[in-house]
Amino acid sequence: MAGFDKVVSSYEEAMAGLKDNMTVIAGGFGLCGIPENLIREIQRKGTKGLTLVSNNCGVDDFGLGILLPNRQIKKIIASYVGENAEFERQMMNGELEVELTPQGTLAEKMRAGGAGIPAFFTATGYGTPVAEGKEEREFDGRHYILEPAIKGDFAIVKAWKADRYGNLVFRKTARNFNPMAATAGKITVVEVEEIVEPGELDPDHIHTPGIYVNRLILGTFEKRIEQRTVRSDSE
Amino acid sequence: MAGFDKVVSSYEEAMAGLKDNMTVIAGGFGLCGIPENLIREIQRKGTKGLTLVSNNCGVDDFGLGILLPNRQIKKIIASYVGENAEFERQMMNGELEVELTPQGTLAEKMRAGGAGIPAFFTATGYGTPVAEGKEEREFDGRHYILEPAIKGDFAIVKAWKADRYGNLVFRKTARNFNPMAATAGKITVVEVEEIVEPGELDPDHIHTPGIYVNRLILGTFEKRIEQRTVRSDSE
Amino acid sequence: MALTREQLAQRVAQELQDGYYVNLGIGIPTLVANYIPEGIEVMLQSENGLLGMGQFPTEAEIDADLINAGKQTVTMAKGASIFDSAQSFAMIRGGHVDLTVLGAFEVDINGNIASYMIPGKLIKGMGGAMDLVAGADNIIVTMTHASKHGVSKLLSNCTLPLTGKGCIKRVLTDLAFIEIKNGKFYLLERAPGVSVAEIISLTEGELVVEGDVPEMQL
Amino acid sequence: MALTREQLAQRVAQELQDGYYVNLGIGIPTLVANYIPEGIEVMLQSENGLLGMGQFPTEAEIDADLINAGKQTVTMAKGASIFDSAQSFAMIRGGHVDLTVLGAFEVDINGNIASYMIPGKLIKGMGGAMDLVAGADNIIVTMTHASKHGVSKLLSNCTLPLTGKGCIKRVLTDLAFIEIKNGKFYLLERAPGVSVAEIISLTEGELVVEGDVPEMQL
Repeated sequence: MAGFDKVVSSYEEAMAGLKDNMTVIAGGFGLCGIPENLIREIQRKGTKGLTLVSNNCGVDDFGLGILLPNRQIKKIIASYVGENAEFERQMMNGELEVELTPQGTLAEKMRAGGAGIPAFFTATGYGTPVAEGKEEREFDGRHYILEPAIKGDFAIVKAWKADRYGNLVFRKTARNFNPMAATAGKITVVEVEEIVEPGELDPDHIHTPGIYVNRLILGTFEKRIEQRTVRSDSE
Repeated sequence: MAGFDKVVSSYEEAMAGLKDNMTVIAGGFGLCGIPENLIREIQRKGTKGLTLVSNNCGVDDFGLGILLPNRQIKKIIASYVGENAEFERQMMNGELEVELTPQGTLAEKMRAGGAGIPAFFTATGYGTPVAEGKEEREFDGRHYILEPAIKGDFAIVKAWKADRYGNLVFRKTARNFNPMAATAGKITVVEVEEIVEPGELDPDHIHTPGIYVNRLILGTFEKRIEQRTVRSDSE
Repeated sequence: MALTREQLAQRVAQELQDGYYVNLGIGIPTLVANYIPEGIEVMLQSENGLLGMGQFPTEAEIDADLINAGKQTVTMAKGASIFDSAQSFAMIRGGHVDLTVLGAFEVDINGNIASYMIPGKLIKGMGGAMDLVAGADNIIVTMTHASKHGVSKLLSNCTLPLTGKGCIKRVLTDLAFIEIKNGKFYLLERAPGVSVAEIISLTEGELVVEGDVPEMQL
Repeated sequence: MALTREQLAQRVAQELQDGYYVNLGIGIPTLVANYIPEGIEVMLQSENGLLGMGQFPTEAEIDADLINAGKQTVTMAKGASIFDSAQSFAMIRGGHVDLTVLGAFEVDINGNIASYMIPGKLIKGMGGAMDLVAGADNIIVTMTHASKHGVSKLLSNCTLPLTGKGCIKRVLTDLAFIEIKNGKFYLLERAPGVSVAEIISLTEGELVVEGDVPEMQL
């Protein structure tokens, strides 16, 4: 790996250096746009005591949910969880710490973490359990709370295409939290469906510049669908 | 104009409602990507007492500089100014108020204004004249200052292409401050080089979604170059 | 007669205006999309990063990379745009969405709303609901007026953990359309065949009834 | 002999490492791009929204929509990306740029830098300089060691309004390469043919000279 070539050849190499008790920020919304193979590599490594930052926590046998049976997650910061039984069991038993965070605040916290903003004010959560212990302040007659940024030791990201320099393009709503996650990791690891040569992506269409990306790996994806809703062809 | 069609047919219509003493946020960096015709329309209208928010203030006879001779600008919030003589004269005489703001802080203030964030902490400007009168706070041993957001009564924006719904695509470094400006105006007016039908722009490549855009007009542009630097063909 | 889910959606749909950008929550609010009045165009915002949500896909169109905030497979309408979650919530929190429709467990006379958590029972999280109620000026809450056991959900004070404080101005229940102002509920409309007396009896918070209260037109 | 502008750029270029993302300020820093060592690739960030700045365009290539932070027409290098100003400064302020090189009027022993304003004389603004010095860990300031009249610019305390406080660790002047730590200047290297005594005489802030000070290799 020389210069700006970020491509690594194995998932082991991709997640090298991940250690117990680290914080990992993951892209994805539900099961859409999740770094499914990077998550599997974390499962395989058996790293424990992790703090996960992700909008959701997957389902029983897919996504971040697969890190639950072996108790690899100590804490999760998420907006919506509990789509699986093991999650609820661990949460109810106090084996898993859950910090519920409004979805927009979560996205903004990741962005702030990557952008050198240690904290920002938001109206979201004012007067709710989310505001507990946080500074409140009025601006122009409206109430806001101060939210701190989030940074991760690792960020794990799923993109559609990348060039070898780590410039990323996302596809449809699989974009979601991935661009913010990519900015907020000390080490940002990205898995993609296709890797092209530098210069092949239109510079105006790059969603995440390669400066945020440390490692890049080509993967194959199951892309499981959570709610398969269809209309009949005749409608 | 029905539904989501944002297209207006005259510059007069585009800037209708602009009144004395309003705040106008303008996209552009130097003379690149500036809404040159919308600025000319403000000149033509003769609106006075304006607070302008823009990275720069144009040159003597192009860009925001053309609003100076008639004393239309009361105050400018910018990171780098004074590329023209009339600007310096008015500033030195106290006829023009100048609030120098670091470039990154300026971009972030516009974004915050559009995103419902009333204020954020940044390390930029700590310990400098920019910090005067602002709250200072330490996070993790580093010093930061609290910067308020900026909103405008109008935002004036230059994009490359748009569909009739106001979805915008920018071209090369003419993007600069335009996407943030677009989010921060109560009324956001955009001029473009080409208008296409909805559905013709790839949804994954839209830089600014139409929800931020109130009025759209097709223009022709001089695109003056400030520093024409070239290499010889043989290099 | 209490409104059905479909009738609730129908009544909400009457509040739509041409050119509105609308965020519809999960459940009854989602149904509003089925009752958009003739001659009116709205664009649906889905907070996972889609403006211009279309109908469900055909089998052939299904795309795992294209879902809505309810995690359902969807399509894109003409003129749709895709963006990341920070941009999506910049729209929502910056007040750019014209109308937000969402469900609730309870609302109260101060415009407080509880909709995301029942301690000890339902702790799945607030998703985007706290952002939606804090960011929007124009919100319609849809809910049942009271529990099956006749316990009012329109209260003097919410009893459940709040989703937002002082942010709700309009509530459509299966019995009534209500405005919240000055620390009181105001009865605007009643469901067809539902009496004012019944609404009063099922409203725990102070309810103001002024003059004849019209029936909803559906 | 004091270093020329080109030699200053050459010495800075020796600090480049393969794979570095670099922001070069206007003036001498810009020249660094001409001395990138063999076998090393760097990408130049231009804070107006371009990562991967290329060389100047030919007459035929000139594009008014493609300029750098100095407002000069430029081209894009292979693998370049374009982004808006908020994203550009997220990179800078978030500490993602590996090396920043910029000029200054004064620096002092506490790592303070003054580079943007001479009250009553030059009030054009800080542009991106305050963001660059606050956001980067790895900064090299290039400047002349003293004025034409022999007035030192390496001070105990900056006299001009600050661009940043406590953020400068390395300064390359036309006479010396200096590190700032523990509230002192440390002399690392001297320009070829420049004596330690001369550097001491032109440095107002406390200067530590340890052992033999090597000459710069250019």
